[in-house]
Formats: sequence, C-alpha cells, structure tokens
Amino acid sequence: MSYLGILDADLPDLLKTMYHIRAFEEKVDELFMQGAIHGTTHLSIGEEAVPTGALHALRSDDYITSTHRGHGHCIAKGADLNLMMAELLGRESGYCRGRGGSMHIADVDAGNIGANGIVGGGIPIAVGVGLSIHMQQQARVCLCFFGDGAANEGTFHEAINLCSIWRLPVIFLCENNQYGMSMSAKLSMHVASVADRAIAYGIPGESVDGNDVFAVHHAVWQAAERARAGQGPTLIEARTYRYKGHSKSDQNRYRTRAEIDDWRARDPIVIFTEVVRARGVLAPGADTQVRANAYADIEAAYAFALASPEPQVADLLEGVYA
Amino acid sequence: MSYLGILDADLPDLLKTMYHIRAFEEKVDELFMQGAIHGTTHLSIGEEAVPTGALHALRSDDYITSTHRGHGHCIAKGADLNLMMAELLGRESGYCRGRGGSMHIADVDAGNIGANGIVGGGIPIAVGVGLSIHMQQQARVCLCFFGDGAANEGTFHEAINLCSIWRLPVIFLCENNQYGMSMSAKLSMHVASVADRAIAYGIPGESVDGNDVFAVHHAVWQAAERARAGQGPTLIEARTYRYKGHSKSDQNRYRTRAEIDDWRARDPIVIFTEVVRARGVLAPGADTQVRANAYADIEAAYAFALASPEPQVADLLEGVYA
Amino acid sequence: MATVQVSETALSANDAALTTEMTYAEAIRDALKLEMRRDERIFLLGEDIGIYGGAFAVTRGLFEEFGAERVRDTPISEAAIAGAAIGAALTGMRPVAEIQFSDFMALTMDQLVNQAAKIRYMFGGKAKVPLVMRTPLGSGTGAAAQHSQSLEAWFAHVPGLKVVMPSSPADAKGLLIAAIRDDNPVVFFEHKLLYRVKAAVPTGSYVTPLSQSAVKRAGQDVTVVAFSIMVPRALAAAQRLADEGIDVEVIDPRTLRPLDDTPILESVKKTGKVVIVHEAVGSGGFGGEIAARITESDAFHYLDAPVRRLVGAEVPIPFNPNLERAAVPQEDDIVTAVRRLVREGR
Amino acid sequence: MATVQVSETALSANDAALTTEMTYAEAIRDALKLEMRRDERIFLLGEDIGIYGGAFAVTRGLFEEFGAERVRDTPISEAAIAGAAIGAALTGMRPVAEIQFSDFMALTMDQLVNQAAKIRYMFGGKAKVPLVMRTPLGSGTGAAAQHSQSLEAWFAHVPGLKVVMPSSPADAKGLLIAAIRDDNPVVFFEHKLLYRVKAAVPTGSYVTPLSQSAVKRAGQDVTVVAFSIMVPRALAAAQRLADEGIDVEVIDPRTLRPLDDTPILESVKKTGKVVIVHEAVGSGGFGGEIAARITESDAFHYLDAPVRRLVGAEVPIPFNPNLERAAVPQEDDIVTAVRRLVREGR
Ligand SMILES: Cc1ncc(C[n+]2csc(CCOP(=O)(O)OP(=O)(O)O)c2C)c(N)n1
Ligand SMILES: Cc1ncc(C[n+]2csc(CCOP(=O)(O)OP(=O)(O)O)c2C)c(N)n1
Ligand SMILES: [Mg+2]
Ligand SMILES: [Mg+2]
Repeated sequence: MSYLGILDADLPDLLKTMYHIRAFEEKVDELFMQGAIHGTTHLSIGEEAVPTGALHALRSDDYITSTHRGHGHCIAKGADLNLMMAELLGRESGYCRGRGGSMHIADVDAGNIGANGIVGGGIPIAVGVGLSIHMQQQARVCLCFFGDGAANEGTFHEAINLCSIWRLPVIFLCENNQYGMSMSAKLSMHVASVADRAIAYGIPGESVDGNDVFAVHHAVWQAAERARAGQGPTLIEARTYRYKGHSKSDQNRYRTRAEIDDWRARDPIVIFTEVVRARGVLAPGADTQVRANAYADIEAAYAFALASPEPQVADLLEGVYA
Repeated sequence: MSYLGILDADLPDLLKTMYHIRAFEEKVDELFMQGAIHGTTHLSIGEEAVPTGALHALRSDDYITSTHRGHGHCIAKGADLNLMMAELLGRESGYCRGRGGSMHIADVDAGNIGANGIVGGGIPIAVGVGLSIHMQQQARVCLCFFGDGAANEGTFHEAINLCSIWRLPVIFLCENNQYGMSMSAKLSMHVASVADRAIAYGIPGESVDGNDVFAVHHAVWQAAERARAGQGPTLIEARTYRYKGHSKSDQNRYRTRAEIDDWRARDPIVIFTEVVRARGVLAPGADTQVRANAYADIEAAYAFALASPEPQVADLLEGVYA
Repeated sequence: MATVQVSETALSANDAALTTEMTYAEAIRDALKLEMRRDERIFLLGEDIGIYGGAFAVTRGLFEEFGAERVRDTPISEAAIAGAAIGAALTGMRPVAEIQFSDFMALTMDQLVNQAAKIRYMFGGKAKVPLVMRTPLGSGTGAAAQHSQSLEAWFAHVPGLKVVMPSSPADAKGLLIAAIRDDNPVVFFEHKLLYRVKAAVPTGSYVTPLSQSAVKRAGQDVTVVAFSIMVPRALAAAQRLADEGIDVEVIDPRTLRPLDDTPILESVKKTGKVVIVHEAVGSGGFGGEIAARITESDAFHYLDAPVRRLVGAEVPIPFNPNLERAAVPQEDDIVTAVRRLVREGR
Repeated sequence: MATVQVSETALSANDAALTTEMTYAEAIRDALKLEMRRDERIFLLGEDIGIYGGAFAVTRGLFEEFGAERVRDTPISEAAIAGAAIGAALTGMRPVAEIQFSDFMALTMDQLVNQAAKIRYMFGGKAKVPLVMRTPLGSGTGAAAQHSQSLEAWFAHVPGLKVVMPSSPADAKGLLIAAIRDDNPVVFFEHKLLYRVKAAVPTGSYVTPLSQSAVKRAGQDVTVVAFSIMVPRALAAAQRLADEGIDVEVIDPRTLRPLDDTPILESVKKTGKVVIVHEAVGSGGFGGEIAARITESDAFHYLDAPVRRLVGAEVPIPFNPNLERAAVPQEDDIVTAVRRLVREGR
C-alpha cells in the first residue's frame, strides 16, 4: 500500500527522520545557548519535510551537496548522528575530526559532498558531481540543496546553465524559507518563485509545498527519473520556513510574530503525523514512541560526543595536503 | 517625415555612423595585419546596426557600458575618432593616454563608462550607474552592452536581478553575434534567445533583428521610455554576426563559409542604405559620398594618431591613484 | 537627492578635542554616521545592513536615520555589490559597501581588482573610483575555514587599491573617515575580535591620514611590527616584557598599501631587532613584504639578528577552539618570540 | 567510460632518455596527451579548448584525439568551470581546467580558495581534490591591464593549494605531469611569452617533482632567484655578466607552494648576495616571501649586502609597448641590478 508515491511501510522511518532532525537541532540550539558549542549555527527547525521527502526519493548511492543550514540534509542522507554531534562539539571522532564544525560536515564516500559556508558555493560543485556521474556512466544523480538567497548568486546561474547544456543528472532543490538571512525573498527577486528561473535554462521548474513530505518527494522523484534517463537537470523550489533566527546572532527584527505563527500552524511534522495516523501504519500512540526514540538517539549522540577526545594541538598541520 | 520611428533627416547621420564604424574597424584590421598596432583587437564589422540604432534611441547625456568589442559603441556614442585611433596606437593623445588600448577605451565624463576586457565585467558596473542616476534623481538611462557569451557569466545574473528589484534605469542589450569566441550560442545555452532570460527577473525581454537599425532603435527607445518612467530595466537581444574572426588569433575553425556568406547577404549597411535610398533623403549617389567621407575621416584620424607623441616612460607610475 | 549637498563644516578638526569611550564597532558606526550627515553622496550597500543592522551589528541604527535609499540591503550577490559600488562611484556617488565576511571578498576579486583598482590607470587617469569596501576578517569566533581568513596580502598586492587595517577604536573612526574621503577604492578590514574592544575615541569628525604608520609604543630594544588584532596583543606582550626589562617598540602600519615604511625602518635602525607579527598564513603573507622592505633598505646594516616573522600556521582555520587558537599568534607567542630574539641577537 | 582505466606502463621513466626539440606550448600539450592516454579519468575543460584549440593553441589537436567528452568546451563561466572541476575531482575524476587568462582566475577565487583548497582540511582529511587549473600569466603581449597580470602571490598564500610556474619546455612537461598526478588542487601558471620558446624536451612520460627548486646555473658570486619568464632572462643576464667576471647562480623555485627553500638558502650562504627577480608587482609579491625566508634563516648571517628585489612596477600593466616593457624587469635590468649589488656589497 502506498500513499502519494510513498509506501506505507516507509512512513514510520520518515517520521523518525523528521524527529531526528528536529531533536538534533533543538539539542544544538540548547548547547549553543549554554555556550557548549563554539562558533555559530543555522538551524532547520520547521524545514524538516524538505530533506526528508527529497532524500527518500533518491537511492543511497546518490550524491548531495548541502549548505550552511545542512544538518537536516545530512541526517536525511543517513548520517551517523554520533559523528555529527561529535563534529559540532569539535571532537576528533566527528565527521571532520573537529576541523569543520557545523558548516562543513561532509561524508564524501557516503555521497554527502559537504555542507558549505559559502552561500551558493556548493552549486557549481554539484555540476562537477553530475559531470563525474555522466562521464563514469553511472546511474546516480546529484541533489543540490541551496536557499532562496543563494538563487541570487552568480554561481546559481553559471551552474544551472552548464548542467542544462550538458544535460547532467543534477536536481537543483531550492529551500525557499522566505528569507536570505534578513532579506525577504519577495524583495530579493522580482519573480514569484525561484522555479520561474528554470525557463532561463530551458529546463523543467516546479514549486512545491516544502512542508509536505509527499509533495517534495514526488517532485524530486520525477526529477531523478528524468536525470537518470539522460534528460538533464530540474529546478525545484520547496516553500518552507525556519522557525528560529537565521543564526545565533539573529534578533528577528525583520519578520513578524504573526508570520511565524502562521507557519507554525502548518508544522511539517504535525502534517505528516496526521497522514501517518490516517494510514494506520502505526499502532495508536506509536508515533509518540518514534518521537521519544528520536530524542533519545540525540541524547545518546551527545553522550558519545562528550565522551570523545578533542583533537591534539600537535596535529594542527595534518590533513592540509593529500 | 519619419520611418519606423526615425526621422528621415537623421538617416544620413546614421549612415555616416555605420560607415565610421566599418571604416574604423577595417583600418584597425589593416594596421594589425601590418603589425602597426600592438596587442589584440576585436572587430565589429557586420554588427554596426546595433550600436547605431541603440545610441540613436538615447540622449547624449545617457550612459553606456561597453565590451572588448567596443569600437562601434564608442563611435556611436559620439567619440572623437582621432582620440580613439590615437588610443589604439598607444599615443599620449589617446582617450586613455595610450595606457588602455582597444579594450579599455572610455570617456566617463561624456557618458562612456568604458570598454572592458573582462567578459561580463561591465554588467555589474552598469547597475551602479543606474543606481547613481536613480539616487541623483536624474532622467538619464544606462545602456549596458554585452555579448551572448557574457550572458553565461554569473555577473549577468546578479546584475540584472539587482536592477530588477531596484527598478533601475538600465537597458541590458545583448549583442548576440552567435558566438562567444568559438562557442556557438546554440551550444552555450539551452534557450532559443537570451531575451528568454528576462522572465527569470520579471522584466520585459525582447529579441530583435540586430542587423536592422530600425528594429534595434525601436526596442531600445521603448526600453529607455520605461526606464525614464521608473519602470526599471529591460533585456534586449539583438541578433547579429561578426564577419571577422573573434580576435587576431582566430583561425575560423568553428564556423562555415556558408554561414558567413548567409549573414553577409544581410549586411546591415546594405539594408540600411536601401531604406535611405527608398526614403529619398539623399540625392542619388550621395550615400557613396557619405561612405567616402567616413573613410576619409578615419584616414585623418590615423594621421592624427601617427603625428601624436608616445607616452613618456618616465610617466609610467602616473595616474594609478587619484 | 536632486542636487548633491556637501557640508564642509563638519570637516573642522576642533570637535575632536573631547573623547568618548566606545567600542571599535561603535567607532565605525560613528564614522559612517558623521560622514553620511556631511555628504549626501555617501551611501551604504550590503547584505543585511538595514533593519538587521549588519551581521556584526556595525550599521545598527543607520537604516533608521538614513532610510532604505542610503542604507541599501542587497540580495546575496557579492560581485554585483562591488560592481554597483564601482558604477556609482564612477558617476558621482561615494558608496561604502559592506561584504559580510572578508572571505567572501573572493567573490568580488574581478570587480575589485580587474575593475575598481585598474579603471583610473586604464582610462588614462581620467576617472576616479571613490569607494570603500568594509569587511571583517580574522579568526577566533569558531566560524571555521570559510569565515576566518585574513587575506589582506591579496589586496596589498594590487596597485590602485588602498588597504587599511585599523587596530583600535580611535584609528577605526579616523581611518574610515579618511577612507571615505579618499578618491580611490579602499579596502577597509575590520577585525571581528576587535569589534567589542572599547577605548577613548575623539568626538566629532576627524581624519587619521591613510599611509601613515603609527608608533603605538616607543621602545629601545626590539621592534614589533603588528597590525589589526595583533597590535593589542603586541602591546599586552610589550607590557609583560617591560617587566623583564625588555623595552619593545610597537609599530602599526595601519595602511598596508601604500605602505609608509619609514617609521618601521627608523625603528629597526634604532633597535637592530625586529619581529613581524600577523594573523594571516605566513607564506605569501604581508610579513614577507615588511621583512623585504627592511632587508633591502639600509636598515639591513643595523640588524643584529635575523628578521623574525610570527605568523599564522599553514592551515585553513580549524573549527575546534584549541586548534583555532594554535593556528594564529597569541600574546604568549609574541612574548616568547621577542624574548628569544633578544636573547639570541648577537 | 564505464570503468576507469589507468595504464601504469606509461609511468616508466625509461622513455625519457631521448629528447625532442619542442616549444613550451607543445611540451604542455604533450604532457596532457600522454597523461590522457594513460588515465581515462583525466579530462580537460575550459573555454575554446576544443575545435579552436585554446586561446594560445595549447590544446590544439586534443579534441581531435580525445573527443568532446574529454576535451570539454565550456560557456564563459569561470566560477562554474572551477566548481565543475572540484565536484568531478571529489568523485573520482581528475580534471584539468584551463582558465583562458590568469587574470580571470579572479572569478574563480571563491571556488578555488574557499572550496578546493580547504575541502580536504575542513573535511578532516577525508576527501581529496585532484585537479589542475592551467592558466597563462604575464605581460609582453600588448593585452593591457586586465590580461597581463602575474598574480601568483595570491595563490602561494593559500594552504591547500600547490602553485607551479615552469620556466622551460622540459620543466613544463615534467611538472604538468606531476601536477596531474598530484592528489591536490594545483594552479599551473604558464607564461605567454614562453609558449613559443623551444628547447630539448625528454620524449615520453616523466615526472619533474613538485616542490623541488632547481639550480638553473651554478655560480659563486651572487644568487639570482627567478621563476617563470624571469629564468631565461636571468640566464641570459648571467651569460653577459660572466663576460664581466661575475659568476651568477640562478635558482628557479618552480613550485612556489609548498616552497623548497633549501637550495635558495644554500646558495645565499655560498654567495652572500642575492637578487630576487619577478614580473609581478613588487609590493606583496612573492619576492617578499623569498626575501623573508632568507633573512629569517641562518643564511642571514652570511649576507654581505642587503637583499635586492627586482620586480614589477607598482602599476597596472599599461597598453603602450614602451610603458609595458618598462613595467617589468628585462634582461638589462637584471644585469644592472646584479652588477650594482656586486660592486656595492661590502
Ligand atoms: C557568499 C556568501 N555571502 C554571504 C554569506 C552570509 N550568509 C550566510 S547564510 C546567509 C543567508 C542565506 O540565505 P539562503 O540562501 O536563503 O539560505 P537560508 O539561510 O535561508 O537557509 C548569508 C547572507 C555567506 N555565508 N556566503
Ligand atoms: C571573464 C573572461 N573570460 C574569458 C575571456 C576571453 N574572451 C574574450 S572575448 C570572449 C568571447 C566573448 O563572447 P561574447 O560575450 O559573445 O562577445 P563577442 O566576442 O562575441 O562580441 C572570450 C571568451 C575574457 N576576456 N573574460
Ligand atoms: Mg532562505
Ligand atoms: Mg558573441
């Protein structure tokens, strides 16, 4: 049995992914407040449906490129929560041995080409991944995450154009969370949807409800089919919202409480849970168990990270060159 | 009396402009062949209708930003041919005192913000000119020339987006001469026309016959009206062709003789001359006199340049800082 | 703004007699505010500089005073920000652009280096490009490799640019006013860790001239050349070394291009020993330039020890705080380096 | 290419016994061809490198041999070229990108510096980025300010990058093969005026290791450190100076990062005098780094004259040929500088 293209049997797992993301972000938020994590961070609470739906549409050997707001992408791609949390705490056991932190989590061998601290910085890299897939005649695709703000960087244009002429298997997925830091997407571009820009490259473009796992899944699935069939890239916009500030330093001066409340009323996890309940794939109340397990997993990851050693200062110079 | 928006009385002048451009380019070609000019050059023979029509649609205090293939823009903007030729010969009397050469001719005070050796390099600068006009509440516009190849640079995207949200009085005029150096525009982008990209910025886009002075004039005139009315930028593609190689080193390996001949059969000066004749604004045979005068002007410019001194080596360090 | 208004009254240096305690960030804001009040051609553009007040809150309040026309939030388009500043500067305006982190200057290099820096010369001296690019640099905030670089050496290598790196609130204000009034493209590097440093700053408008190195502490035994965040670290180190009887002279070039090297050479002639300190990666860093200026001049003959550089490690800045600290010179490192040089000097 | 084929046979150094006369451009083409035959993962991308054969004809004939898949013409999108190379390198390919003029590297700085150079370190050493960016630099062709720069110092300042500047056909071939086989991002600067220089080049495949400075001429009296086009100029100058009885040692670092400074230091210890020559603008140029390496090492104690830099003028490269020549060191300038240093040295 399936619903809108997703097997009923997969629904619990997807719910788990969403809770993992939320729980991870909440924990990170808490740790930052406590000063237990260094630097800055960009949380994706409220945006969980996008990576959850998108990655479910792909195969495990497909690639992703991610962004500064990348914890959700990483989790949905199947990352080890322990290694993620260890990275955020700057531990030697982290994905990047504590050298990268929140903005640079990557796991290239597993297909996560990395978060990126440069807005738009990962978009041209996705072209190269697509090219590599094409030249090696693989059946893979590369899913390129980026934000509405990144859609105004020159790299967006150059990269999509290049993929369009070379018909590379890349899916450009814009997480339009309505703001690039403080700037409303309504003010930063003079089009209704980032997907409208697909026309400039002669490729399909689609705008979907980014708080709906099914809608995101469906659009990405179709795009992946096209990509694997040699029909080139697709541009998808997923409309969503971040509940928290842009980063640690945000004072929320540029948006209203009412707007935040409106979006919260359409919470992606709540919406998804309703479907799960309606499909009856979980025993009544079992969804709260999924939730509880997810939060417990994050606590375990935190414990793992805490127990992990810090890098040795003597190793500072290690790993610059291969 | 006027025809397609251009006063009959202006036709002889426009013919003169076209011949000035052609004669200038032919002279430059000859001088390069002789080794009398240093460096490289990019000739616009075959493309004369674009700057001629475009600049006729503007006022003398409007601005332009130009490109590496900028002699025609400069001439149509009303430059002094002597100072141009002197610049190409690297003389102290040249527009840039011999420091710039073909790729950097500029006359900022007169509204020519400069040729540019960087493909796409002038496009963001045009934004700033538009912004300046806007902030100083002037009635001017800025016409930004660029090529089909430049339409794939990131700067194209960033700049047009910025103008679109700020509704700046900038006209983006793409001279689509079918090639970016050796790459066919058909291969470098997956859309039929550069003007299709206007949709990505929510601005008007139009593709016109770039070998037709009237068509170019009309499109630019409309765009200028919109710009002066505070309605923001327009993207225009003018379809044209360069007869000569991309630059000095071109061996023409990427296009066919037949293609070149097809375009030569639609020579912009021939087409325009037919209209001038049909309108009867010149005595029979007077157009050949216009032509002869234009060629003579160029010879005079060459003589001026030759008679001008070279810069002093002792002045090498002068003019870096204001 | 139909006609441009420039009030020259604010140019008087008399107001500068009084001082106020303020942070480096506040001093920069003060400079922007005073200059914008004086000259309507000056405007700001950059990402999140309006309502948000800037990623480091430097422009906070300016949007409220000067409005959206003169405090322009831009999309995330660094090359276009730079280009817009250039085009505006060429046609009568005086833009001050903010690039949110100096690492993103990498996206503006063509506009800044191939356009802004060269336009005047390429155009035969017939145009000017009066713009300022303000941008924060440096590590120490846990922002890792793409948000912590010190790339001033790139810009200091480019004729046509001026490069300013203030190390104190008072310098930040006076140098920024000078940069805004300068008719050339100026890259103005602010250090993130300095933003909250507080000190006395002269009230009102004043200019600290560009290309004037400052002796931040006079001393007889050894010269320390330092800029940006390394100046306060060097001064703190000098204080400690004084207790050991080592008298350190600290010179802050403040402007790296065009560099005023005379005070550095004079100091080295006096002390015979020099340590050059910067946060940027050593190889290819500006310390090499300073060292070469010394050893190609007659100061060479006064040196009684090798020229010492104390500089950033040859790594991208790591995230982990211990590694991050170890990657750049700290106060202790300066103390150790000076001590060793003095002991070893023949 | 479904499965990647790497033939190791071509790795044998035996073929290198014979030599052929060829130009620097041909030597580079030969390296590309041999490597592409050996390893299917290697491919080229860049503007006009296919049918056109490259702006400087370096890739001519490769499109015909390897086809459009492996010799990829790109649109004019430098940042995307760099990004495409990075993404491909991260996932099993070995791209060699061409940027048509090194001035346009300014458009790739974010991808190259913030991405390629840092990825390995930021990712905890768990990824590699084996790519080469080939690009021509230098003046002398009348192409003026935006097509004539020598910006190698920018790249030499970036940990994670390797920076190579061959000065002869044989070095160009061996170093390019080494660069292609290297698992790091390598920026490979070719000098436009060297493209037509002809010399004997070993036949077949061979590697000239990166980070090995070469003594291009042994001498006793004075050390000249030069790279790229300045090496043949220095050698010609040395020849003339030999007639005057001045015995010049010419050292070519060849790789600026990571720099092998030992031969330079050894040479200075022997001669006690050094002239560093480069085309790039002096201030902030790599000559400062070399000078600093010398004067912070024990070679300092062997110096019997100030360290001399003979470098590009502090201007954008002008168009006029006389000005253009005057803006960078010529053979005569090297002769004069060495002569003066030898006479003045105490
Ligand atoms: C090139 C660059 N410019 C600016 C920044 C600073 N910055 C970090 S995230 C951000 C907003 C990005 O907006 P968007 O792409 O919509 O992603 P979101 O943060 O909304 O997920 C900005 C301006 C950056 N990291 N990189
Ligand atoms: C940034 C940059 N990339 C590449 C070049 C080299 N180049 C000069 S002109 C040119 C082709 C430009 O094509 P287009 O924009 O269509 O203008 P056209 O030459 O056809 O007039 C190229 C690749 C350059 N000058 N600048
Ligand atoms: Mg966003
Ligand atoms: Mg073209």
